[in-house]
Amino acid sequence: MSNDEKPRIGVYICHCGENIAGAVDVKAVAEFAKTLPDVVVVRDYLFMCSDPGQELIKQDIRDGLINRVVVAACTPRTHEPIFRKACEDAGLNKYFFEMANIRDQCSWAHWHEKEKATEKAKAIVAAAVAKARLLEPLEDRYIELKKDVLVIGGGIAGIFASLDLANAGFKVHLVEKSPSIGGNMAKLDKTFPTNDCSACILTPLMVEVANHPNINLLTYSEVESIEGSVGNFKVKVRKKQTYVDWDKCTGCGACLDVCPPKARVPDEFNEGMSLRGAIYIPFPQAVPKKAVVDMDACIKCGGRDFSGKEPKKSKSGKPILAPCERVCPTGAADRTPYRDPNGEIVELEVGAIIVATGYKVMDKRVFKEFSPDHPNVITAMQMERLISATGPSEGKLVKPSDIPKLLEAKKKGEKVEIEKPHTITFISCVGSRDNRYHTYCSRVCCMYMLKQAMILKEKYPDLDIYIFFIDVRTPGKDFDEYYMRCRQLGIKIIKGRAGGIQPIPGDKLLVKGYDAEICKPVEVVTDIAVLATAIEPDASLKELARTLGINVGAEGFLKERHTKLYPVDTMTEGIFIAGCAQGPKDIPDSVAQAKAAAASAMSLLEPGKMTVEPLISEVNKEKCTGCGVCVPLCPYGAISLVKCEDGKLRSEINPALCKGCGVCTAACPSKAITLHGFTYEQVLAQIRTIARWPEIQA
Amino acid sequence: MMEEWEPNILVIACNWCTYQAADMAGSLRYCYPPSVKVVRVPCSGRVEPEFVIEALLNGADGVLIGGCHPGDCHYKEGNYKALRRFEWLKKIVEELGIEPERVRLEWIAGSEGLKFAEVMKEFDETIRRLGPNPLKKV
Amino acid sequence: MIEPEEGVPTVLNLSEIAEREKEEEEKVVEIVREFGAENLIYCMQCGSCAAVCPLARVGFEWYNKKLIKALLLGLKEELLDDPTPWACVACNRCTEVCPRLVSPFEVMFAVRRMMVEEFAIPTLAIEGLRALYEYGHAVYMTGREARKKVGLPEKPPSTDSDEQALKDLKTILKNTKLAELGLIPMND
Amino acid sequence: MIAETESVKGENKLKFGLFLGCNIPFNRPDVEQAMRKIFPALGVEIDDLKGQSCCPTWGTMPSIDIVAWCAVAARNLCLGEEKGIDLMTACNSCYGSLNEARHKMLTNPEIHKSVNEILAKIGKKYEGKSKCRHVAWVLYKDVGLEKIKESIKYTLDDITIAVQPGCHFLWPSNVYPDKEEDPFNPKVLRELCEALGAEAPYYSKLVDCCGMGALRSTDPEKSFTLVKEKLECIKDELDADMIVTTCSSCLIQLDDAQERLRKEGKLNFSIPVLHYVQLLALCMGFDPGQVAGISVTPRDEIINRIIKG
Ligand SMILES: Cc1cc2nc3c(=O)[nH]c(=O)nc-3n(C[C@H](O)[C@H](O)[C@H](O)COP(=O)(O)OP(=O)(O)OC[C@H]3O[C@@H](n4cnc5c(N)ncnc54)[C@H](O)[C@@H]3O)c2cc1C
Ligand SMILES: Cc1cc2nc3c(=O)[nH]c(=O)nc-3n(C[C@H](O)[C@H](O)[C@H](O)COP(=O)(O)OP(=O)(O)OC[C@H]3O[C@@H](n4cnc5c(N)ncnc54)[C@H](O)[C@@H]3O)c2cc1C
Ligand code: SF4
Ligand code: SF4
Ligand code: SF4
Ligand code: SF4
Ligand code: SF4
Ligand code: SF4
Ligand code: SF4
Ligand code: SF4
Repeated sequence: MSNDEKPRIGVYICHCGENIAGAVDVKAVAEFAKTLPDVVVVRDYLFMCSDPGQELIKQDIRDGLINRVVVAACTPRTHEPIFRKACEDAGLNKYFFEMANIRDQCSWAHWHEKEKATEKAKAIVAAAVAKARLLEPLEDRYIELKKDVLVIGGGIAGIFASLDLANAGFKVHLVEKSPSIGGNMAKLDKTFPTNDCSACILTPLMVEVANHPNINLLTYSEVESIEGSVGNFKVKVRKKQTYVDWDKCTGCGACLDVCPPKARVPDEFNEGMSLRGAIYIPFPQAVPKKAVVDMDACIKCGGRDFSGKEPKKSKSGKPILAPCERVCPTGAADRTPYRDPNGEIVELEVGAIIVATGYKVMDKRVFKEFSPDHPNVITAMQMERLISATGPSEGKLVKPSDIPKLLEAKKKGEKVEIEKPHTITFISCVGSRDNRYHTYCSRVCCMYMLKQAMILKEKYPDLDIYIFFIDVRTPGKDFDEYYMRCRQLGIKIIKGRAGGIQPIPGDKLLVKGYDAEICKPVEVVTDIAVLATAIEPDASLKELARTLGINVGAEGFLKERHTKLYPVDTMTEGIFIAGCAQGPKDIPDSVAQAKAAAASAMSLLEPGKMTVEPLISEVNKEKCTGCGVCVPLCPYGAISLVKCEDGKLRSEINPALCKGCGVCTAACPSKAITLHGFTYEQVLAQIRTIARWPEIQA
Repeated sequence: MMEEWEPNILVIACNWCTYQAADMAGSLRYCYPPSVKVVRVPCSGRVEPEFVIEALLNGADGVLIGGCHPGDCHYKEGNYKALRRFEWLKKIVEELGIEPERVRLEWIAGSEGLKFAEVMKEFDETIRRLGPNPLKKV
Repeated sequence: MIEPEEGVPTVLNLSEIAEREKEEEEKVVEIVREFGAENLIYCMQCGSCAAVCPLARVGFEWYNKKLIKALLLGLKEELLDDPTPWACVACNRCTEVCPRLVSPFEVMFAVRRMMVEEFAIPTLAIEGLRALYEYGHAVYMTGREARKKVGLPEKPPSTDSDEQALKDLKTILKNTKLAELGLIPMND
Repeated sequence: MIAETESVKGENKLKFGLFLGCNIPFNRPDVEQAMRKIFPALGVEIDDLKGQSCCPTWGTMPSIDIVAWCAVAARNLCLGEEKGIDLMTACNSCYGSLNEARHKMLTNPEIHKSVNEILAKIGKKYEGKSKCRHVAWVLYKDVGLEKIKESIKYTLDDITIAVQPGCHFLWPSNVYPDKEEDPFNPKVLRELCEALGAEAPYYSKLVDCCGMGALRSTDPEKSFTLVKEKLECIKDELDADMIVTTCSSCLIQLDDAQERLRKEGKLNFSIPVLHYVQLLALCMGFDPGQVAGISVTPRDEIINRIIKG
């Protein structure tokens, strides 16, 4: 079946059940198709992509009736590969196939204008046929794939993706921006729906990551740039300056408490409810357990600033040491050697990338109606820290306004009487389902409010607990059972979102709510109010997405290729996503996605090579004048001018680098470049057909 | 004749965004005028000015090029190229004696099905207001 | 439906209400949207507005959240005699807290405007309109003595003491919906 | 979003059109008199805005039709715009109605157009430049606390004030030309009172509604339950010497309702109520009879305390 053979086109029109046939008169389109030049076979069928549907095409090819195929059906974005495969199976070059999108872009969009939809479907088919007449056979290309994988983000999602890949024998580089892996889960007390202790299930996994021979753990690091594409990404990772010699640091913790008060800043791990020093280890179970210096907070005691100078005491001549270095038993905190504030750059070559950078919880400060500046109005994440045994009050339930008192007393070794809170009130959907902030539902807060309420109520049965919900969302395995248990415990669940919180005398808060079931405004006098603030993408996610060349959706989370069919893929081949970076979700879902992403990466890389569509550009040396216009235009640097045998410079495209964008093709003044699959003639044939449509139709 | 005139609008859509948006508009059943017909290209940067001119010369009443939002191009920067070419294209169109409103460049992301439908509705109205392509009468 | 003398029945037969809407060929929702409650369809009945509304607090029946739901269900005649919308103090607390940007205040006022079309308007409001037309002041007290007592001229520098300005104001009012409705005599 | 037009001010000097509304000139003319006294003394020129009318208040045109509401408001705003000045009011209702109307016109070109079609019939056009400022904001931002401190004769030592900014000073925050940083914990009026030497602490019902306006005309009983809650909170939490508001409606409600509640035996205390401009006028030494001469709940005692020091 050579190229010179006259085209004999088969047109196959799909009903897609009622999806197409409900708006488009399929028979009329078929009749019309028969009149088109070079069309020799026209058939319509209920479901073209079904086995019998594909068989129709295959049979016609095998019978030698046709040598070009046009399927008028849904979108090539999902179904082109299926039909190409069918052509190939029947022995036809699979690039002799063209698809006419008469469902997504016709019947569905013009459902109520049946006549016009039918006319438009004809136009679309005519354009596809016009292109099909000019199709050329192409050969697939193969590229070699690197087998290493980069995982960005060391939360539960990143951890699981790394472990699955590493266990399957793939080398993993896990890049985490903070000093320790663990992510948000490390901050949680217990976890729904089983209430097992977060640290107990997370810590062993963190240790496994640290010890795994196939995992190269790069914490306190960030991705700086990416080049290349699927199978061959070149990644630059910046290891930020820790200002502590990690080879020496044993994580003994001796340095943690010696920073002077001026260098103490709110502790991120405790969500600002306690202070940490400038030199710190994020949390006791950190992996790796190493100290870093937060240079924004450090006051450089004794002028010790890593400048390489060694100040000495004027009298004794002894070196002046900062408190941190003085107590450090290993010399890890030594401030004498110069340290580059830019850290160092590590270069990696990987075949695939998994992005699992998670989320952050929304700040409470913008919610003015809820008195956010009051210390006893806290976010749910702060509540996690408040009830956690590793939290600022060591798991003892106190009003957040009493924490400074408690910490002060602990430092002095004194006992203090602190009044127990009697009432705790939760408020749902703060910043979620809210057109002012995020319109989406954060998906986990209903459950974690129930969780925190349950934990508190079980531990302190005297507590009065109220939860204001718009509606309780518990769609998951064992979730609604969990909700019912809360009701049985006597936690008061109010259907209605609270409208405001006001401080009232006696260091209490008045929550103004509404009970939609009894149709009355209600008020609760409470000691602590907990705001279930939205889960939102980290501010830096957009930038990272841009670096990686993947998309973010309108809400700011990473966008999957297809919600249902490719939920962990992105539009960029070889880059996968998992966990809350893709959208709010709980731990079970984050883990499931992580494992799916790992499996997808494995199935991509395992064969070691992959086919790529030959839809790339090629220079016709005869036509090229060597003007050089195309060279700087290529975003992938695929074009260069080379000296030909006749001594003239002419353009050449490196097929391994070309991605087929067509920018060069469009720009070449001599029309010397052909973009296979979208040639000048092919696209123009389509355009002309559509432009002339009213005539053709008449 | 005049009252029967229906605009004929060509959309040259980038495969990674506007083409996807058109699919999404359909799958979410956002209706837009059937006068709109889409031709797929890999990138708005693939669009040669000639494509648009040819479309107009052959009678299309309006041509819209759809690309990814600046910064979101699947091929990094094809849409910037499209934008630059478009400025130039507008001038030629005017020289041809065609109202410049008949050609448009829009950034429509893959997730913006609704935007696709709305832009198409609006473009259709614009073209209806302008009437048939003046070159067609000749 | 169990029909009470007036107001909203104790049991709502939603099918009958829907049927009525169809017969009347205009949806209540569309009517109030026309009157300025553009965003009411975005309401998710969360109750934030009711949690802060003074009307709900003192026991009016059809405060913001409930009124919105009633409109979405298609209630109209049943609501015409209810005083709640006319008690709305326009404080806009509801607008400030509504997560769906509904602006319940606009709904309350749109319902007032709908009621006005049906002449379900409180006497006090009519009096206010009449005073506005006649003097340019809705709250027109015979406060002349008080003014003199505190050392001010008898009349403020308003339409009250400026015939041309009053005429202008009347011209404006005559060119508005107020004149179309014929709620107050305006033929001077 | 509101297309914020630059405030139009007179040449070098502060100048505003004094927008009176209805309550103030006919019900509480002492508030008007207070403004006429304090502003010139503080270096703020006031223009009478001859021919002004009702803002229009909520029960009138806003309840009939949006364009009609905006048209009446726009005529008033035009009076300032024609002179190149902003309006200034001591009544929250006027502040709310005028600014909401302006916001509607600026954000909805159709409304703006219809309004100007009506205005054309009297030879006017509203461009959207002039807006209505609140006296509290003018005093706070344009005059400034320092200037206020300098110009007073008497200070309010040992006096505790319960402030009542009023609803239309705060919400909906997006329509107002000046905005409290936190409209649920407003500071402006408190700071204005503190500038006079008084204490003006937070109390839990500080931002609650006084129940005036439509609520009171529709159902006085219900209206009084609301104001009673507020008054009792003020008594219990602050034991305030007086209540100070920047709204003429709140002034009337808090002042009148007390007397009614006392008569019905529902209230056994009495707290004098003043508009802030009245209090400032008193502190500046103006004649109490003129600037604070009208009230139902007795004020003499507190006025004497201020003047005697
Ligand atoms: C208050 C609260 C309680 C919850 N309780 C429960 C519960 O009981 N049960 C449950 O199932 N779920 C619960 N969740 C949800 C749970 O926290 C998440 O499902 C889970 O943590 C998501 O994990 P992740 O790995 O996707 O993201 P994360 O935990 O956010 O991890 C992301 C990691 O990526 C890192 N990172 C971010 N950006 C970069 C970058 N540019 N480069 C490198 N690294 C980066 C971060 O530092 C972090 O370590 C709760 C959530 C909240 C807010
Ligand atoms: C009314 C309805 C509407 C829905 N709409 C949507 C929607 O709009 N969007 C959405 O995302 N989801 C929707 N879903 C959910 C969706 O149907 C499921 O998520 C999805 O079908 C699950 O796929 P599955 O492969 O797990 O199970 P199934 O589809 O149930 O497939 C299981 C297969 O296993 C076979 N099988 C069972 N037992 C055995 C056995 N012992 N040996 C061999 N084979 C066996 C069965 O015959 C069957 O073919 C809807 C569900 C319902 C009920
Ligand atoms: S080929 Fe596409 S249109 Fe046809 S049945 Fe399959 S999904 Fe539907
Ligand atoms: S004292 Fe030294 S070894 Fe111990 S944690 Fe600090 S830096 Fe590391
Ligand atoms: S020099 Fe050391 S002890 Fe001093 S603030 Fe910095 S980290 Fe802390
Ligand atoms: S999960 Fe619950 S609380 Fe969270 S946004 Fe959704 S509905 Fe609101
Ligand atoms: S633009 Fe065309 S002619 Fe010029 S060098 Fe490139 S391929 Fe050759
Ligand atoms: S088609 Fe695009 S990627 Fe390929 S060589 Fe041309 S400009 Fe470069
Ligand atoms: S606050 Fe808004 S969304 Fe919630 S019930 Fe009221 S109007 Fe509806
Ligand atoms: S504006 Fe009206 S409906 Fe809204 S809170 Fe105030 S009184 Fe209630």
